[in-house]
Amino acid sequence: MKKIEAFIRPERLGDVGRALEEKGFVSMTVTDVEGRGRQKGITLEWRASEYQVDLLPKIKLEIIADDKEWEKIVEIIREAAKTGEVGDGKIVVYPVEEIIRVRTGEKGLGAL
Amino acid sequence: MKKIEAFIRPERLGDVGRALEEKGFVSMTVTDVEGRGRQKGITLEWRASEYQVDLLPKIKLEIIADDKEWEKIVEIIREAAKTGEVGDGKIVVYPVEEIIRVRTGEKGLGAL
Amino acid sequence: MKKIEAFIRPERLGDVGRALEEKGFVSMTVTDVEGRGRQKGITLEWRASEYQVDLLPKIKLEIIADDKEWEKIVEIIREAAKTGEVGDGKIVVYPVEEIIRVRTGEKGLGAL
Amino acid sequence: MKKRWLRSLKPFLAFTGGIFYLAAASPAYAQESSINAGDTAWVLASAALVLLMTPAVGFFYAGMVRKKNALSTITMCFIVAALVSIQWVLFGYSLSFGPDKGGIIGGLGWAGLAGVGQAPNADYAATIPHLAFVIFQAMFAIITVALLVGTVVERIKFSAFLIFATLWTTLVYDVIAHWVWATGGWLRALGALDFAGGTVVHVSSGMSALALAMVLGKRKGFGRNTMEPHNIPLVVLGAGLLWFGWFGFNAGSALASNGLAANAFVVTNTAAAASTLIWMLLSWSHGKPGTLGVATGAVAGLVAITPAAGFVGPVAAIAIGAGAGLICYYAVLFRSGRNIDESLDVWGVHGMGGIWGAIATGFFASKFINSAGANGLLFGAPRQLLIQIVAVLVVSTYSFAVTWILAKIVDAVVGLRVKEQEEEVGLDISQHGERAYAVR
Amino acid sequence: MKKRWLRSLKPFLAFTGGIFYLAAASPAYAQESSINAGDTAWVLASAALVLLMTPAVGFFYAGMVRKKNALSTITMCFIVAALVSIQWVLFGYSLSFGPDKGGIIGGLGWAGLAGVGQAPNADYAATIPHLAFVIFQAMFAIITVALLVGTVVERIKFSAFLIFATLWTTLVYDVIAHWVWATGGWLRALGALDFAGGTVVHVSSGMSALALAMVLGKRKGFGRNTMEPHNIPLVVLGAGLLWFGWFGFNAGSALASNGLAANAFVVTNTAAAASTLIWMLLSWSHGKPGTLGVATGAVAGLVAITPAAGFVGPVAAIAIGAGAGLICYYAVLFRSGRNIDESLDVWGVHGMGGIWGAIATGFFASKFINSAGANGLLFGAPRQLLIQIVAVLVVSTYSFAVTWILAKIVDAVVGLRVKEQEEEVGLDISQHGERAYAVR
Amino acid sequence: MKKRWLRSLKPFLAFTGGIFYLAAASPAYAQESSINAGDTAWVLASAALVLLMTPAVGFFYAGMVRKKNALSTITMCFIVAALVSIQWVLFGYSLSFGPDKGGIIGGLGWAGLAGVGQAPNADYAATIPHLAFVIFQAMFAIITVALLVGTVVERIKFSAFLIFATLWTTLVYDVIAHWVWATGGWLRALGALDFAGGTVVHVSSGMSALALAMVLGKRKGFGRNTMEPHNIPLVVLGAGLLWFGWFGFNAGSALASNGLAANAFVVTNTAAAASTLIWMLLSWSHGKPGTLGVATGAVAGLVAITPAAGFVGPVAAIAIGAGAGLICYYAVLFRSGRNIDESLDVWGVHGMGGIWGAIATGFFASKFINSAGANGLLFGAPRQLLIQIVAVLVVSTYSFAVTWILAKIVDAVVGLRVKEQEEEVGLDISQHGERAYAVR
Ligand SMILES: Nc1ncnc2c1ncn2[C@@H]1O[C@H](COP(=O)(O)OP(=O)(O)O)[C@@H](O)[C@H]1O
Ligand SMILES: Nc1ncnc2c1ncn2[C@@H]1O[C@H](COP(=O)(O)OP(=O)(O)O)[C@@H](O)[C@H]1O
Ligand SMILES: Nc1ncnc2c1ncn2[C@@H]1O[C@H](COP(=O)(O)OP(=O)(O)O)[C@@H](O)[C@H]1O
Repeated sequence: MKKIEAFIRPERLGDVGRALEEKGFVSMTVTDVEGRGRQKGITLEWRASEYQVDLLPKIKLEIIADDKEWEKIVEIIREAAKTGEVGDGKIVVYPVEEIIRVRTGEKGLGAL
Repeated sequence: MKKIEAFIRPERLGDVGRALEEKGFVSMTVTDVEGRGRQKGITLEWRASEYQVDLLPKIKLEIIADDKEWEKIVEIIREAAKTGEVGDGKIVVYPVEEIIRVRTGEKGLGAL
Repeated sequence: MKKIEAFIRPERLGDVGRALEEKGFVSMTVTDVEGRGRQKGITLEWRASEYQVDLLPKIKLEIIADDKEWEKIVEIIREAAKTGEVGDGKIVVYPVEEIIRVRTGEKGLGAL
Repeated sequence: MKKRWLRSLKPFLAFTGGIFYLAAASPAYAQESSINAGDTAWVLASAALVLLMTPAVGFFYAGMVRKKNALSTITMCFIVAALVSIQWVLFGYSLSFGPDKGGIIGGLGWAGLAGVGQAPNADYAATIPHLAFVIFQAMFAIITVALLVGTVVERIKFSAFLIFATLWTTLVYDVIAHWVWATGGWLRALGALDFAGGTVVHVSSGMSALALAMVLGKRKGFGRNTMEPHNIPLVVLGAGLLWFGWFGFNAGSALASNGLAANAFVVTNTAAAASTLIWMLLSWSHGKPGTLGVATGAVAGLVAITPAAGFVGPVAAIAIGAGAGLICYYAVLFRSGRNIDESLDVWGVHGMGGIWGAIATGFFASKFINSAGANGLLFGAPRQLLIQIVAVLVVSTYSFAVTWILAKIVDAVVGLRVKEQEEEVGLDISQHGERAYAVR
Repeated sequence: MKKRWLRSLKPFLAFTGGIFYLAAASPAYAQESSINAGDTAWVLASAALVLLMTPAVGFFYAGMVRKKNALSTITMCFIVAALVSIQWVLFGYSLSFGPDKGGIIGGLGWAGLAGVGQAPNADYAATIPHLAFVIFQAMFAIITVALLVGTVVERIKFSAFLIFATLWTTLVYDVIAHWVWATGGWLRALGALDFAGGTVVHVSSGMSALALAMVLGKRKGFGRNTMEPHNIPLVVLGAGLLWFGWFGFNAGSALASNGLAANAFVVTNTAAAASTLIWMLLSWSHGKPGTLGVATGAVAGLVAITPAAGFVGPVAAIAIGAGAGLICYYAVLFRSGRNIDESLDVWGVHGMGGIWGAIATGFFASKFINSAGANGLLFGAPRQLLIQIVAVLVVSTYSFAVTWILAKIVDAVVGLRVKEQEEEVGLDISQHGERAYAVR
Repeated sequence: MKKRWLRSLKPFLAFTGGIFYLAAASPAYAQESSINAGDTAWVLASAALVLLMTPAVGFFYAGMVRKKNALSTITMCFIVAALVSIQWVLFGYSLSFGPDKGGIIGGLGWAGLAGVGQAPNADYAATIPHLAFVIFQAMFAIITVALLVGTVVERIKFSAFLIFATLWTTLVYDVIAHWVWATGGWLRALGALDFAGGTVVHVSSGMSALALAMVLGKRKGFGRNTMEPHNIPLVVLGAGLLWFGWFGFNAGSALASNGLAANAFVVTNTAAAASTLIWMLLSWSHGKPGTLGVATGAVAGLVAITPAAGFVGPVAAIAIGAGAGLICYYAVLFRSGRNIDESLDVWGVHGMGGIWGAIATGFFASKFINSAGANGLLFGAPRQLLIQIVAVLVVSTYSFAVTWILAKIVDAVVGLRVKEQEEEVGLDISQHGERAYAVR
């Protein structure tokens, strides 16, 4: 089992969510985060002057996925999240040791 | 060492926190997230009409635990978080390579 | 590749971010979380009385790093985040299996 | 789907216009000879100010509950404004101020505001349109019912609240308003002084809140889970608007734009200030001077000066305000030590503050300030103090008892509380199908 | 950098003071003999109340959009207050109320408020300073333009909005205000009744909103992405302040502090209450009684009573309010079923509410209430109903058509919409360089 | 626990009522013959409007600080309302307006408002109760002190602020108010014009803010850490309520409900609008037209018209407003380029706006507008301009110097700043034991 973690643009969340759902991958968890990377920060207004903010709002998507499916999911996310401009983000994959469904106590694949 | 990540209902947080504390597991980190899965979304009101929201508020609990204790912790969380209805969530376990306490620089078990 | 996850005090975020940037490690993701551990909770006022809150605001920093650099990064964070008082937090390191840049599809080191 | 009974209302609603219209066919003709434009301007402005106090109470309370119940709290206050406004026009005003029946209640002669028009009613206010008096008083009825929201937050069923609120307005508020303020009302005849509603508004809502909390029971997790106020700036917004609106409440109660109104305005501000400072000092001596405490202190001072505003001067106002800070602080502290979930301390602040104010009026009232008033103990008239105490006891007992009975009845018939799971998810979702704040 | 044209304005601005001053050199001298202080107090207080309605609309609307467009929504309303205030002083007041040109428009005789001073103008209000009338009316022009914000949120270019708003105020609002309210205006001469702006304010903005939304097009993701209201307590703050301010709007329109003002005050409150309750019941019958619905219901009732406030009594107000709840509820429901992104239902609430109110005035108006008014159908004058319908049709057609044309022109010249990516990121960042709420 | 000195106050507090009462024993008797109800209605309504400006300033400022200091900012403003209200009744009013001592200060003859009652005081306002004048003026003292909060946010110790505020009100505000406004005050005798507080309120607070910021020092991380405004809708709420309240501030300063009040009302609105538009254009030419900028522009215009409101007409108001936008914009830009942490630009907006307004009054003032005023340079009286400049210099110097000294003393005795760690955690937790917003 794998955990897929994607850092994406907030404005792509709608499309990514829909794309996943259409392909049958409904389950996911979403967190509002802030990030910095290659994309440069934004300039904000303060009354008569301006200032820089380097942390930009991003969305973190977490999906626990079967070993057979994670590559497909990564691809769906990548396509739906892509704008082609710096700041589109990363998708990271981690090993999972165990997963348990709270409601039933099922473990492993059965818990997904 | 393991990392336990639990996605639970917000209204169970109080009980889960208390249950863990009673058994001596105080340390944890809590994040407000949104999730979707088998549980269907909710219908919300908009003036005269209604609309669907598929992301529901959930709580993510993160606990770094000793190899010997993680199973106990998972069990405590599962019991306290359970309502028996769809949407109770999952508990996921990951491998940890290293842990360091910022204050002292201690590593491994000593950092917990 | 590794993932570094640091739970630090909110008021140290500015210094930690600057320290990392100065050493060339710009990329990171930041989440507002709450935590409890050895540090005791705070007492808050309610009109004429008081109550205890055990979850304190913390910041979670996530950085995906090259196998060769993660130790340096951990050290920078540790130094900048440290106050010496209980509650400074932990830094945890996890294995990463894969990383993909959304914009280009590059994988591994090239995606960083 | 399931709410077929509501659907069946629709034809009835369509019919309503027709029926009601008949009653309006002969509204009172305007005879403006004795109307004073300045007095009218002040009373209308005051009525607007008092209306604003109802959303203000909504914000004040909503900021103190958990996020998941914020809308529920605000909406109950907002809907009270609508509900009581209609009740008032249909029969509430008539019950309260209409032709007296034995000192106990007004008759239905003014139901639908029949015969109530643009000309003044000299019994109540000789220099303003009768309708101006009607609407000024309407705002008092509204705010009193809205105060009760503070005791039922986070667990009451919305439908049950609507039913309870309608009954309470009619059987508690209208009755007490008649006793204390109406021509012929028996407490007024006894000589009880209540300039702007210390007993009618605050003692009645405060004591009722206690009874209601006892019948309703504690919130799930009360005393165990943290119940952090979710938005304290919203509480201060409420408190700020309340302070602002209270000038209409108290100085508007002069029903004229004169020296007495100015006096009421000054003492209102002074008592609020004194109480705020005392609350700050007391909470500092026990811990830290919190924002919630300061805002609550201001409200306590405003409550306590309410019955006295037209009878005492600025220095007495300092004493009354300081006393309010002291008494309400310890009342709230006392309550939070008990196992009673009178959630937002309507009893501690309005009940105890109102009692203190009503009794203090019996001490400090002076004919120097208001020749149409009376002297209190300090001006050599201990009898007035006694009358004030009687009024407090009567109003307290009546409102506590009737509220208890009403609450028990509503609970038996429709059930006062939401289901346990609805309470856990929060009333915003479960009762109103909404979330106060979207995630993004 | 790029905005050199703006920079080049600076010397011009420096020059402005000098030029304008000349016009002010001989302001009207104060002749206060006929001024009534009470009437003036009420109209000034009312003008302040109506000013507050513009930020209130800003909060009401901003709470309903997504977080990323909150500031944009508020700022458009706020800047309208500034823009229209200046337009009004420079020429707007003169176009609206200045010396009549053939019943169609006012002349420029009062441009720069030349000759408009502290003495009353008996044509409009004999007992208050002419300047008090000017500023009271200014607030109406402002709020009407601010209402249009509700239809363009989340996608309009800020610069295009400013241009459109200036044109619209001049070519739509000022013209209709002249027709209906100015001495010599042709709809006024026809006998159309509009006490406080049912047609001038609400029908005009509501129908214009529809045209504007059709030219502007749908928000990206409309009907597909969730567009959750981001802060409903902010919506209620707006609604609460609107209810409060509306007393100035309607009762201030008596332009005096008298029985008629009191009547307008009472019916305003009553209609708002009735509409709120009906909306609550209807939405309950279809689902749950939401906060947004209740707040919208209140506004619908306030809209509908606006043209009628000085001509009907409290029982008719219940009928008008209840009708508003019913009609606007179904209008909003109808619109949300179409594919038109008239985003915050300015048409459904203000347009349809205003039409209902204007027509209902033709039913319920009575000389018992206002001897300077007229009788409606129910008092035996079917002709008045016909006149009201004509006024509604004229105002609807004119405002829809002119708005459509203006919107098309502005779109062609500067482009109405932001770029797609700007819309996705949100207007707060892209148009104003700000975020409504910081993360920490 | 540790605050035993506070505890020891309690018996004293209990005693207070008794003592104070004596002073109230013979309040002024009501002689209402000369009271005009309309004037009184307007002044009372205005006093309520000005009171609202203090929480409004709290919201305006609080929205601009970081989340962790939001409550601290609001609470300082709120507590100022309480503190200064009591100071005013006890001795502040007497120092400011009481029987003159050599043009410098009022005597203590009116301490505790002894002899100040419901009858008018013809020296200040012949047609309203003396108490109405007292409370209207009280609100000015309060708001002036509240303005200072903008310069000390995010780092001042709450206890030190309370001490400083009490001293400043007494030694700076009361003194300057006496000089400029009291019968016998030396600047008034000199002929300085200040209709509603350009020098007394804005120059004094603006220049004091600068001195205070210099003594207090910069916030930790100033110029290094991002200090993003945490809630801009809250800022707009503040600005909206300020605009609303300012009608009371300026038009209420006519102390009557007449043509002059209407004039003040119109020019207030016009100047605010002009300044808003100029600020928008200037910030657009440098970047984007932000919400904070627009809101700040409005306040700058309101500040600048304050001293002039009763002496100039609407076209001059456009010039004054536009000038304010220009001057304050560059003042704020200038300050943000320096290394001075005058955090929320009280100097840039109120100081410089007030100076501009006071001087502009010397240009544009005209007896056409106010026969009891004076002519300015443009009406052939250069001397008035000179007097205005003298007044500005005197008030600036006095307030800067005395503030500096007071700040140094308070710093030496109790320490002005919180500990470094308290500053990092935020003043809400460290000073008030609260968090503005709960997580859930
Ligand atoms: N090394 C990293 N560790 C953690 N988060 C990262 C890292 N690199 C990027 N991110 C996240 O991805 C977002 C986009 O990355 P960025 O480098 O700006 O763009 P791109 O991926 O297109 O090159 C960042 O804002 C941050 O949230
Ligand atoms: N595969 C997954 N990846 C990430 N998060 C998940 C996954 N499945 C479930 N979750 C999280 O757990 C929550 C509850 O899951 P759900 O499937 O609705 O209920 P249940 O676990 O009872 O079957 C979801 O809202 C989501 O936050
Ligand atoms: N075992 C753990 N699992 C997850 N988070 C932890 C754990 N221990 C500590 N934390 C996080 O680190 C923060 C600081 O830890 P704490 O034990 O209070 O201080 P210290 O690390 O200085 O001993 C906590 O508030 C929590 O967010």
